[in-house]
Amino acid sequence: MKKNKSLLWLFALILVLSAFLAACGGDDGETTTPDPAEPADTEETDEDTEGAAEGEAQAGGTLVYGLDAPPEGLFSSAFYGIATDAEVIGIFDEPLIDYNENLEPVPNIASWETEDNKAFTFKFEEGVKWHNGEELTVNDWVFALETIASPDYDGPRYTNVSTIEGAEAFRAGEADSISGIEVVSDYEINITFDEARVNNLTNLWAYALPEAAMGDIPVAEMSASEFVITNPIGIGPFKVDKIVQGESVEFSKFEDYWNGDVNLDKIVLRVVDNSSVVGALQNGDIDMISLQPVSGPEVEPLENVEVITYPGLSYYYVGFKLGKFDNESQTIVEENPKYQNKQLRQAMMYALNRQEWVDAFFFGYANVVNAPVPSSHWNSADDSELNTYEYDPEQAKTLLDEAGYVDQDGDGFREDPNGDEFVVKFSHYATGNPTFESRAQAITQYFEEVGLKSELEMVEVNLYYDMIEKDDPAIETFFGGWGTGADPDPSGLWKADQLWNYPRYNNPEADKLLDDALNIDIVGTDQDKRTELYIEWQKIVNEDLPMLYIAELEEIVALNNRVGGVEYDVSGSNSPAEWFVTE
Amino acid sequence: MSAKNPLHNQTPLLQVENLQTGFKIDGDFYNAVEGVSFEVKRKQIVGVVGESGCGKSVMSLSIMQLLPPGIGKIRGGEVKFEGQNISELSDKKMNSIRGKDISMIFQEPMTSLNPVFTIGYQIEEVILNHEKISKKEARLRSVSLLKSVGIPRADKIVEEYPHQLSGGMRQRVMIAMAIACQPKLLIADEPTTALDVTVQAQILDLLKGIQEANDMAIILITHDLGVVAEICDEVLVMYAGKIVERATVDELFNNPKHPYTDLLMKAIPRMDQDVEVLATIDGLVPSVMNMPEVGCRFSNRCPAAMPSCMTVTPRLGEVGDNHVAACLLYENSWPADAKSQREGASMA
Amino acid sequence: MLKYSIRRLLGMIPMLILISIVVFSLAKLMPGDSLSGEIDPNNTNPEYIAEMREKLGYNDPLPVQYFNWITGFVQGDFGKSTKYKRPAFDVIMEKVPNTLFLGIMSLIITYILAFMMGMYSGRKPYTLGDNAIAGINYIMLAIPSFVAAVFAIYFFAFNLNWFPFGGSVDILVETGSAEYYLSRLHHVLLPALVLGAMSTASYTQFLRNDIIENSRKDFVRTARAKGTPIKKIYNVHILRNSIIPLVTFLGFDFAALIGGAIITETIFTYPGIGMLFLDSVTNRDYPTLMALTMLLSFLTLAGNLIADLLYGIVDPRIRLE
Amino acid sequence: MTTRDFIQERIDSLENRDVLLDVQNLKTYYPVTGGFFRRTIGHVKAVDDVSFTIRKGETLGLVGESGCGKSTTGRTVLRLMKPTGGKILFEGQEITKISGSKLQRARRDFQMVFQDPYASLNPMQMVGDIIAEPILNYEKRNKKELEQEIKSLLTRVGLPEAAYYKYAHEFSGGQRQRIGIARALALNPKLIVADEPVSALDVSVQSQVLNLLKELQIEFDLTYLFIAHDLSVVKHMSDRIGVMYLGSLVEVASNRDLYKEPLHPYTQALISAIPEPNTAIKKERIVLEGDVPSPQNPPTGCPFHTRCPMAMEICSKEKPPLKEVRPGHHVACVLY
Repeated sequence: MKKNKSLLWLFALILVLSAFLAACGGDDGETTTPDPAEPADTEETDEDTEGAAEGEAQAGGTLVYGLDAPPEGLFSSAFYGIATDAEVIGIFDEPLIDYNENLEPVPNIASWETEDNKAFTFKFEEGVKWHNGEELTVNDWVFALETIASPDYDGPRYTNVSTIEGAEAFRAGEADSISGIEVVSDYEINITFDEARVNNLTNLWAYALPEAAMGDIPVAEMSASEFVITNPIGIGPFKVDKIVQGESVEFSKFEDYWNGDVNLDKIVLRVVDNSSVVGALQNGDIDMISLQPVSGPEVEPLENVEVITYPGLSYYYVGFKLGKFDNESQTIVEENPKYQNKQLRQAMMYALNRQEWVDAFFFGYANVVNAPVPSSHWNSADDSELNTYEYDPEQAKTLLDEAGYVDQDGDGFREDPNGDEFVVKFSHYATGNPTFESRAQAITQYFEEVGLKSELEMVEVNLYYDMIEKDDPAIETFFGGWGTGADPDPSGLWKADQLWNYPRYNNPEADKLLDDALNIDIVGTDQDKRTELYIEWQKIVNEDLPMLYIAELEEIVALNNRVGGVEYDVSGSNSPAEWFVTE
Repeated sequence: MSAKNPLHNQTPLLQVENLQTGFKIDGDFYNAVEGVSFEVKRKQIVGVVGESGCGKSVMSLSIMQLLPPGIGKIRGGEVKFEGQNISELSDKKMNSIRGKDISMIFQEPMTSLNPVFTIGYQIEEVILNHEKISKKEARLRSVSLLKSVGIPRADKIVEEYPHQLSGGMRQRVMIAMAIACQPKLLIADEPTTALDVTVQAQILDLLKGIQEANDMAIILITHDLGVVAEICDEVLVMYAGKIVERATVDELFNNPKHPYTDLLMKAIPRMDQDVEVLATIDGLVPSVMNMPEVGCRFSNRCPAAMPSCMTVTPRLGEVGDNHVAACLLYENSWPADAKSQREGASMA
Repeated sequence: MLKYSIRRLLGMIPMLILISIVVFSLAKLMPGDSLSGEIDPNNTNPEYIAEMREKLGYNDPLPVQYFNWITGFVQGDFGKSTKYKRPAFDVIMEKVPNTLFLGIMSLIITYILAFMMGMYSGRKPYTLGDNAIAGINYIMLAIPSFVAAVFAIYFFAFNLNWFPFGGSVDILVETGSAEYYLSRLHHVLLPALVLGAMSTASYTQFLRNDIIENSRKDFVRTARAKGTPIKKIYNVHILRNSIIPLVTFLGFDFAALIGGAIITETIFTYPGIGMLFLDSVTNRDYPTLMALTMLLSFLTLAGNLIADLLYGIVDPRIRLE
Repeated sequence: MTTRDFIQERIDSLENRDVLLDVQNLKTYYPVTGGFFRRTIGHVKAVDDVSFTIRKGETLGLVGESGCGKSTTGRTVLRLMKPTGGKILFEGQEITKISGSKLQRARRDFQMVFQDPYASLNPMQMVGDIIAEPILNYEKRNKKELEQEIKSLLTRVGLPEAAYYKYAHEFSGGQRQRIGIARALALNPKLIVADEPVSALDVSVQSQVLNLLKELQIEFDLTYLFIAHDLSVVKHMSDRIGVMYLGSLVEVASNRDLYKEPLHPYTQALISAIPEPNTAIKKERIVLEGDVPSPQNPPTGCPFHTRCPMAMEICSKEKPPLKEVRPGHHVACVLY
């Protein structure tokens, strides 16, 4: 029994130890409250009091910022690949040019002038400091642009500099510098593009890299360097103190921040698994976090947490494979006959009860859309100008009858006009998420209700996009989603010569409208004229339906009531400098 | 008993009186040993013979209280060691007797030693269980014990493990362990059955030598009548949980009385005799769950069985000098009191 | 023993080569290649893609590709993680200490729990206590690990506030201080408990049955005949024998723990090998994935070797010269 | 006719019969692996140069202590194991190297009775099927006829006909051994190798089985190779006895000669070590020292010289051959 007893003791010791540690944890929690001995800078307050906390902004305190997926750890604007890394970067770095709630560029550190949308002059704020104490100059921007344009660059941003005059030559190694960049002074720079475009500015890479710190690192090794992985440097209101790879980042207030006061002392960023988000919010372990729609209904009842939504930039659709893309010639080379009938596609649109579906699977955190331009974009067409395809199964049936899709053998399902069996083969990607299958099934259900026999296939997600991209014949109709950026131009996803035009939609008339909207000779600098062209284009794709537009998502954020000063619009949150916590 | 017996005047070392040991089978207890009584005197070697299932091993385990817990249980009778009833002692008190006053060796010397401890450790354990001496002293003792049981290189062997030794060596180790505390009684349960005949001879010699040197009594349990003839003073023959015959060894071999004993001896092929056809005992031992309540338990196989054998339970009665047997063939020679007891029993 | 170890290690080489061929072939057979990570996704120019394919050696014959990979591998160059843009070796090594710590802690917890319960059950089989332990064990075995993890977080972390709900360390404590190590221990306990509880059932029941079996062995009877107290018989004579088969488990556990940690690590956001593995699968980070698979294969083989060596230590019967 | 006369008559009659089994210089080695690459580094010489003959209807006993190679000899003779060297002639035909269907056909004539009757009977099979199996391996038979035949066989070995439908676990040890004997008899073999057929049985049952084997021998004119460690049993059963020690035959003689006048020091020690159930005999025991050496590393010269009380210098150098020193009495010892 002696041995038994000692084991028992060991176990008891562990229990006691853990209780002790738990108490320690509690102490740690308390240290996050402002130290009363420290003078609080409460006089200077921000007028902006949107956000959860009521009352005046307070200085000091620590805010715990949650992330529901671990960052990859590429904490540099020039190198990151996923949104979670971007969230981290957003806390310690700032763009030179910002976007407003209409996704129009507005000056931040850099302001600009242009005559012709080809040559731009940028002027920088003076006295902006990097976290390492160096001053930000236009040379840091040049350094960033040349890094990205370098042939050794292994990040994904080259398209954002390729339009600068001489970038191609620089990348090819034919030039030592990019000819389109001309440094005027430390605070002034001229950038010339290879041609005039309406979206040259929005496309341009607008983040600097600290040349003083990173200048000696060969570009090929930069993404693995300490300034990306362990010790990133930015110009934002908070600087990175410490990174625990894959789980947390500690930020502290950057005293030399250029743009006014910073309220918080610290921000601690923690990765929280989805399964723990609700509990962590309820317990006050995290103060703010972006939520998955499924968590929304669970978080909303919490008394200490407020749920905020704002428009997002992504939409879901059901696509039809209308053709086959040839990667060599960059053209659509074949037509798939099965879904060429527009009436069939429209009937399928009428068959979908999109509102019901959105409510069921996105808990109301999404809106039905009728065209592929998110409603937050300035060039989005209003529903009044489009066919809204309200749920109407009778209309769907009528259209199918008209198109010749009728039930000829009396099995309850329609045959195609030739009398052959017609089955809607619908594919959806599969991850570990169990709701995907049920939401996909719901869609096939709608089709079956109007007499279209449907089959669902769940495909592993990596394989899925590979099959779609390669026009695998197994994919006939497919569920998909796109997230768009600040640039409202849909060309990359829609023109006939684009790989990512997954439905292989080929309408020269529509393509021309997209080209015209970017053609400075046609639209000049007149945004209204562009809007008109884009609306025209949206009317066409709303009528043609190469994909069935389903919904655009809302972004959902949970905020603890003690947090204030946080604002969101479609471009994301306001500067973390304005955030504060109250007790 | 007769006063002629030279052992008669000694105080018995061990007295087993009407021992009944049960085993649990499917929730019920069945007696594997039924009313066994005998004595072992100091320095005496008592052999217990019988075929498998006759209860001889269960009886020895009962004396040591080593019956499998929860399964085997002493259900009646007494075991007196030096006059003290040890059948009701607590496990803790028994532990101070086991290995010290009474020790035991078993049939399978391979499995009876713990494979993961050294020979030295296992011998020292018994010493340290009973004596307050240092480990170092215990180690020295175990080396000299191993030497005394004829193990060469004893100082090396103490560091070795059981699997490194031959069967005979292991049995010597078991004996060394059993005699470590100079017990007064050694119970040897089939100590040579698993050994080769030349090794068996060595072990029997060793046991005999130790018995003489240490003034130790031995209960030797075996199925081999040859072994019994070789070293025992007195013999008990068991059949179906009961003692059917008891005699000094010469008396038993020269003058077996019970038909079972007689047949047993004739069934063995012998080196010294040429017999074309061996005696056989037909039929089977009644199973412990179907033991007849009355009558002789051997009656269904006995060539000399009489009708009364099925209805009258024979008791041990004197059939010669230092010789008792439980058989109705000899009931006329029984003393009067035993006879009346028998009649009383059969009436009950 | 040294000779044996060397022979076993040498014997692992052909096995590892075989595994490496399988791993390589599987990686090549998987849909798509990892170009998506290596090539600028915004540049779908076919010339550019072709150029990158050439540069990355995807156009070489497969045996050449394999040879390049394996020679690099042998020299410690596991390739560059396509996702993290860093040497896969660095990425893996960054996570190894966490997983090792979690694995060892969970093993310790498994052993403590299993030994306490197994020894009790083995000594008192078919009693109420034994049945209760068996019941608890089978429940632990039956509950999927993600359910157990979520339950543990809500109960121990959110309700009782005993443990943090995730992460491997509190970022606010100073690295290297005593507090830091306490914090790491504090963070690892809950996931280790969840992970450890999974294998506890099999250990407990195995130990229990082995103890019952051993308690019927002849050497137990011998020990009792020597006057050894029953407690000592159970805790020394029987236990020492029952540990022997448990050692075999250890060999499998070595790699199985890392595999089993995938879900636990994810839910506890405990950055380790398991999470990395899952990550590299979903992101087609083949260099990391292949390196990890090789690492796990090696660990399995090494675990078995260690188990075999331990076997020799705990069981004198198979002690090796 | 006294038993003694009976035996003498039997010996005389056997002298004139044909040799059924002739074993010449039989060797059976097991490889031993070791070293860095697990190469074969030596051999266990389980059977090392053993020669003997058995005449038709005769019983040759093989006796020796565990590990002496007696069972391996039995198995090799039945070609259950491959001999390493030497010759086995069965009815004059060499069966040393045959294999496949040839061996299969030859096996019909020799059967084995095992030590552990329970382990050698399939617990899932009915006794009738167990016995029928060897027959059906060789010939197609009418089911009814076969059943009748097996039932009479069962009766012959002392089991009720109803045993046909039962399973092995329903029988006692002695009855199981009877089943094993019935199975061996089913093919009407010429030679039966009985490997420790009674060592797992109690004395009273043992005598039944031994008696049965003797009766069957006469009835079916069987030839036995009877292997056992118990010299009394072997002596009872055999016409001639071979004594084995460490893979070698050290003495072969008729059972009476062997007991009356054992020549080899090992045989002498073996016989003297047997405890007699007779208190009248007080034997002068020869107690051998030490253990049998490992067959993997046998001593040079005479295998017994390490324990032999009469060992001389020459014994450690040369292995004495088995030679006939008296009529019918062979011994391998330099003393003769």
